[in-house]
Amino acid sequence: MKAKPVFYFLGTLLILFIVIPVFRMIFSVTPQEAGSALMEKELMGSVLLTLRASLWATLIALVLGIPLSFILARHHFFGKKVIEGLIDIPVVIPHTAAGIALLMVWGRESVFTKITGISIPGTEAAVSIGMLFVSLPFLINSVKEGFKMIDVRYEKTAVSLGASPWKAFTSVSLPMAKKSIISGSIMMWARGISEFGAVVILAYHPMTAPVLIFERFQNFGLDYAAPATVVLILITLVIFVILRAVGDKQ
Amino acid sequence: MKAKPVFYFLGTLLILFIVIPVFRMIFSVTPQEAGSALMEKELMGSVLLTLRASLWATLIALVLGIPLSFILARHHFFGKKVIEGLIDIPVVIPHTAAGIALLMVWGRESVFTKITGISIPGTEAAVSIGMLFVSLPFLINSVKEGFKMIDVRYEKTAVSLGASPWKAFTSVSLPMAKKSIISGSIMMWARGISEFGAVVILAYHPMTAPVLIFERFQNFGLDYAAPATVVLILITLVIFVILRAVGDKQ
Amino acid sequence: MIHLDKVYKNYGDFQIQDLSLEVGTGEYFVILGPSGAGKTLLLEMMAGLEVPDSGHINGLEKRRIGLIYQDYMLFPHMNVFENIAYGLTIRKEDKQKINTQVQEVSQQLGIAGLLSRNIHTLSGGEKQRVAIARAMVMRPEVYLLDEPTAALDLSTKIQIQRMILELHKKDQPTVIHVTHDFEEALAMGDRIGLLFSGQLIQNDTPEKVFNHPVSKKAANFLGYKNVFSGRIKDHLLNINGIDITTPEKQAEKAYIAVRSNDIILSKARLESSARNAFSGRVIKGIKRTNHVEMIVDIGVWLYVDITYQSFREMPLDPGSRIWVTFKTSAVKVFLH
Amino acid sequence: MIHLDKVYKNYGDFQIQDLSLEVGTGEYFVILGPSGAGKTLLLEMMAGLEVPDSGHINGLEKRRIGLIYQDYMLFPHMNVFENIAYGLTIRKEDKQKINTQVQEVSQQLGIAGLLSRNIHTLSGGEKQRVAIARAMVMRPEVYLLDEPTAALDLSTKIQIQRMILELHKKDQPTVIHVTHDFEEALAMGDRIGLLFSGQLIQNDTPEKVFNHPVSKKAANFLGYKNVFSGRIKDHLLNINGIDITTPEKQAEKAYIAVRSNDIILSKARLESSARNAFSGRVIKGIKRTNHVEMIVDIGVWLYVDITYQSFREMPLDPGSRIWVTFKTSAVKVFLH
Amino acid sequence: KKDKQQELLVIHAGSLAVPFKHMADEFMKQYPDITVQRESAGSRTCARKITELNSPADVMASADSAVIQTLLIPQYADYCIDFTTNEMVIMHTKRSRYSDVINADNWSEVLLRDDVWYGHSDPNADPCGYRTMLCWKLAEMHYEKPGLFDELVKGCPEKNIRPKEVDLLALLESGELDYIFIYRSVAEQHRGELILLPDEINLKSSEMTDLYKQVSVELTGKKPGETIVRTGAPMVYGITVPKTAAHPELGVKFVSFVLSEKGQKIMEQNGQPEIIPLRVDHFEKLQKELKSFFRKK
Ligand SMILES: Nc1ncnc2c1ncn2[C@@H]1O[C@H](COP(=O)(O)OP(=O)(O)OP(=O)(O)O)[C@@H](O)[C@H]1O
Ligand SMILES: Nc1ncnc2c1ncn2[C@@H]1O[C@H](COP(=O)(O)OP(=O)(O)OP(=O)(O)O)[C@@H](O)[C@H]1O
Ligand SMILES: [Mg+2]
Ligand SMILES: [Mg+2]
Repeated sequence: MKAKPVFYFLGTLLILFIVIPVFRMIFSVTPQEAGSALMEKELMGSVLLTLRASLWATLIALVLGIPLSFILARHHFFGKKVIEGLIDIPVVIPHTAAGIALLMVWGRESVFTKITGISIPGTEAAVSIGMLFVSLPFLINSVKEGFKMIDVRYEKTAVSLGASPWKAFTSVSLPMAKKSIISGSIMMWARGISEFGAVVILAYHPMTAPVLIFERFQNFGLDYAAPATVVLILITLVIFVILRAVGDKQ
Repeated sequence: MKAKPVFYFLGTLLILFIVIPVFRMIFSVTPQEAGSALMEKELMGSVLLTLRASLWATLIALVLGIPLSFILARHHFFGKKVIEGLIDIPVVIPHTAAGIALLMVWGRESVFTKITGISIPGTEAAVSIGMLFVSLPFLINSVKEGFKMIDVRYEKTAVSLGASPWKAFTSVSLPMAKKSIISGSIMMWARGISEFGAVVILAYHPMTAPVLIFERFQNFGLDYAAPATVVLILITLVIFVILRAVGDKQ
Repeated sequence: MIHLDKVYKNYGDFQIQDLSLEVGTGEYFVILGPSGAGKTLLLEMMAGLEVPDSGHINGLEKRRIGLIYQDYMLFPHMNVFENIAYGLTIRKEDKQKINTQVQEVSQQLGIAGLLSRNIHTLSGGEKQRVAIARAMVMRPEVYLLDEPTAALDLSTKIQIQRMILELHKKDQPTVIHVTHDFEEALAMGDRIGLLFSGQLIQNDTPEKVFNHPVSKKAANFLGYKNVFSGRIKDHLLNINGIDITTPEKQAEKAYIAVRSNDIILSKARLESSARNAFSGRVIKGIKRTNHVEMIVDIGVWLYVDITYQSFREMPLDPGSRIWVTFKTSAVKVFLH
Repeated sequence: MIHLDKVYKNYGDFQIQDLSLEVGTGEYFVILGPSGAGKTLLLEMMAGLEVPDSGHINGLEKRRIGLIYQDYMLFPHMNVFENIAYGLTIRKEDKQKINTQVQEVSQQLGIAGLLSRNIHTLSGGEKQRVAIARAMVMRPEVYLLDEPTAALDLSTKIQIQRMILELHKKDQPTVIHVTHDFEEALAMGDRIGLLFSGQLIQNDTPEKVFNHPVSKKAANFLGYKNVFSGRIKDHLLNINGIDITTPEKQAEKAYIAVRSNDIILSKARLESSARNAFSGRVIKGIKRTNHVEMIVDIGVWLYVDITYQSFREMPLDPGSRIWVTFKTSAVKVFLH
Repeated sequence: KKDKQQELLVIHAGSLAVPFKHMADEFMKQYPDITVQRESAGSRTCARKITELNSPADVMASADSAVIQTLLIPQYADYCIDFTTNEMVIMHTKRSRYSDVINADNWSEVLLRDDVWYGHSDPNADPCGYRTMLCWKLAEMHYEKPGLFDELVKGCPEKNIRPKEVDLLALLESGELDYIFIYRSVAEQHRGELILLPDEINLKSSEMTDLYKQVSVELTGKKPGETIVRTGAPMVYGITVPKTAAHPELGVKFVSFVLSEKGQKIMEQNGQPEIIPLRVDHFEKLQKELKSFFRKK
């Protein structure tokens, strides 16, 4: 079906709304500046850290979250609505508040630290925890919708062909939900990368890219923060487009 | 199909990961404190402002974003992957950077203000713009997936029954995608509510709830920030659960 | 043996009503019923996908079940080969063996050329054959088939029916086969259960089911074209002035049905023991592939199937006078 | 008039090949073909849902088209009434009128009781009837029907076929009806196009299509059960030692086909003009609803359909000796 | 060798970010087995991190020694060393309206022009904010323009106020604001254009303590509803080793370094000259190593 011209018009408005600020920022940086930012060890280190920590968060969320999504998609039980509501809380909770709440649980005074003796804040683990918390709902919801779309009879068919429920899950449900899982993971990963508020409270160091950008901006102004921002945007954008392309191929 | 116990175990871990920090925060506040926070004009004013501004952002995103999502779901054209990547940028861009980028475009020096003479920063409109920018991708992606799931032949059938393409869109595509639209809107709205970084640069006043909470924390400490946080969480949680329940009924 | 005991399930507008049924091991049981009778729902309960509100289903636990859905349920993320091989792969058979067995089954079903195809490129009929192959390759003890030939053209259909029958003869699995096609039921079933609006109204051999329908509705559904109602008195039912002799002696209100191929047409009155002989006028003849369907007015319209040969030999132009004869025993009587 | 001119479309493994076709206004045209022949794809092109790679389709622009999909495409967010009323609502008819028309159509189709139902609670057959109703209520100029009765049981099917025919007689819309059921094609079409593997191999009246199949494949598909191949010399084709007289004089390799109801069984040799008369032995008889299918061994196996009456009157137990007769003109010959 | 590496955590006001970066680099040169980690935030947030978020910071440096005095002492810290100063300036860019005409004398007149927008940080959230208020009050006295303070307040709508200096900088750099009131150190680090104000109003000079004392502003207190009064005083940066420090001995080392000649030189290079003489409250609670800096003077 052909979309009407007005659709194109409205859609273009929205794209411009996003693209103009981004491009203004990108073009405020000269290629030389961007190039030297790319060479800069501290910046690249923190960009890599950011990508890595968010990847960890996403992987943890996949391992723990896919089963949860599956349960939420397939089972009806008392209080399910409440659990779904709870899972959405990190989306609404102000990021600073999220950081504080996490610090209460994972901080120096927490039961966790008291028992294990391991201090989380200020480590890469803390960064991942902050990212995990704020971006988890995006993965869970996407994967849940993916599972919901699969006719339960596919799984039943697998079972009738001798598969154990576990095998039916891995060989049928999981691959059939692959697209949702991939796109949910990408969103979660991306959301994790951008997080500042919660992460900065849990771990100022090691410095993630958003924290570094913030610090540069605070100390030296826009001229120094912009190249770092542009580098982060470009790197993640490239990874994004590649991931999406791979995801769509599947 | 019955999920295996290990699924429940993993799922429970994840729920605890979210719930424990949230509950620690909630239970650090006495009912009296929460009650008096509810009575407090300044706080409730900023909570209402937050809900309202995010609602505006969501409504704008719906009007402009549904057509865009439809185009992206239905049409294949050169550069589509790039446009989809651009739409995802706000997810990855650090929030402070987003705020600065927006200020460049919507500020006093912007073409917009020069033409219209309207100054945006520091107004409720600015709050909405900040929220719109950071949370837009969540709506677009959800609605796009929704449209993709609709067999194009439903629309063709409608056209063969005499509907104009526009009518086919409103009477078939739109209601069939309703669930995705509703759940995308809820996510976007929630994401908008929690935004701090981008909003605080565009508008410190009027104060949104996350800004107010941050300010309270900074000036008066946790004891004063926590009740406000809890009130915000509880109010949005209740609205959330209700909206989701309504959305699922549809 | 599979045993359903007073199975009841409420779906709001529709109920499966206290359905009891026994299917012997190795039996070929056909559940026959019109669209919307609840066939699919019943099969889903037997497969354990739906749990009855009350009643029990025994004999299907821990049996290898080959379930074939009306809408195939082929795994869209696997190609045809992988779909068919699925069960064997799960069973961890070795690759060589899987290959051989898949090849064999798909040859049998005429889909050997499709093995590397994506599911979404298959036509409806191709999909159905893949679904059959996927179950068949597992050699299940019980087949649950939901209209396994509905999407196939006649020659493929016959071919597949034959294949299923051969399979049944060879391995003797229990088969529960759901269909709305009474030709198929007649050709395939050891026994037929007739399902109408969630109720099993008859459960008997094909012969009995076809020759002794239990109600007007059943007769209609089973292809009886001549169905009339009236009052029976002294073995006679009068409609529009003609008296039809029936096996039933007396009934205030009854239905009668006569198969269109139990009626004989002749130029002159036949001297025979058949009690029902009427003179009529040809309305028209409709050519079918295997026979000609004649409509004859004897006061009421009667449908009579004759061979092309007879059609050519008799003067059957519209308007011609003709005699119609059928035996009393060909008249089936039911009260509702 | 609808005109397809050398329509070509490539789907990778499958092609619609330079298909040309004309369908007159008001004509009832049936596209008949086995599963996977490309019937749905062809219909989709005619409906404008797919654009040919080359060639043209004319005569469908700006006509009111009633499209009925094989898989219904009922709007899941509307109930049955709203689905049927959809087109009328779009046309902004007044409520009273919509109500009347929907009621009328759904009465005709036997779905009046379902009007307030949700689509997902309908059985396959019910869905199909709703889809037909939704198109019918718009009184389209051209119907494109994709296997409109495939999911229906026989009596419902016949009822709907009759309804579509009546509709066609009354309003004279052009109908393009896709099916794999040759009984349906024969009963309904003014003309039949035979589609095999994306090619239109025959386009003729039903009579011609059935009595003069153009190839062995077509004959098989059209229900010819007796198909043999061999070399024809002086009108004789020899298989397993018997000589069958054919209308064709000479052919290096040819196929012949004989309909099972063009063959007559008799106790003694018939004195007739029929050239083909063979003595054989009964293998077995298979009871069908309308006839008995006899298998007779005359050197090759022949399938012969006879009436139940003849079956009862003749000694046809397995092993009995019997005579088989058919005319030379009943022998269809084709070279591929 | 790596595991011998000790980590020293310094929390400091945002305005100290640049000098403290140098400081940390030099410090690590001197003590190669110590790694310095810095976190910068608003001075009050820094304090909150220690009091409420259990930060194990070893050093806390505030842009206002009052923050340490009121929020940390006595529970979380024993003393506060005043170690450097700063001054209020007006920062602008070349694009700012009338940037070619504005100077230390006519600034108030230029700022009050209709098309000129200026801003400051939130007095309740940021010391830089209330110092701006004090600065305006002093200007009213100094230029003898009664009502100037009120006019300046009126001329700066709420939307031009941001919680921290850094947010303010975003507004300036994006052209949203023409002028902002900010610390000289920050302005110089950001390489902005700046207008130096007379000592009578810039809150730098210790000699003018008595003059500064004459003005005051009311701020929100420790609880909402409560107010506290801030009286004008020379700008003094405080530093301390919190009692909750994970490695107090390292903290003391770092503070010693800051107070040393080398450290003070770094401060001076960044526009923040040392206070002479150094002052401390609760001298008796100072660690041994630190006491020496005071005995000397
Ligand atoms: N979830 C449901 N809620 C209410 N009614 C339902 C539901 N599912 C099915 N039905 C109704 O139950 C009846 C039986 O449905 P079922 O699918 O078993 O029919 P069927 O015999 O398989 O028909 P067909 O031959 O058309 O597939 C139908 O009238 C259908 O509308
Ligand atoms: N997108 C596609 N790519 C490749 N092959 C396709 C595609 N769509 C359909 N086909 C193939 O084209 C052929 C014709 O398909 P089509 O659906 O038209 O068959 P049909 O005649 O309608 O069969 P049925 O009666 O089973 O519905 C089939 O072999 C099918 O596998
Ligand atoms: Mg069914
Ligand atoms: Mg088809």
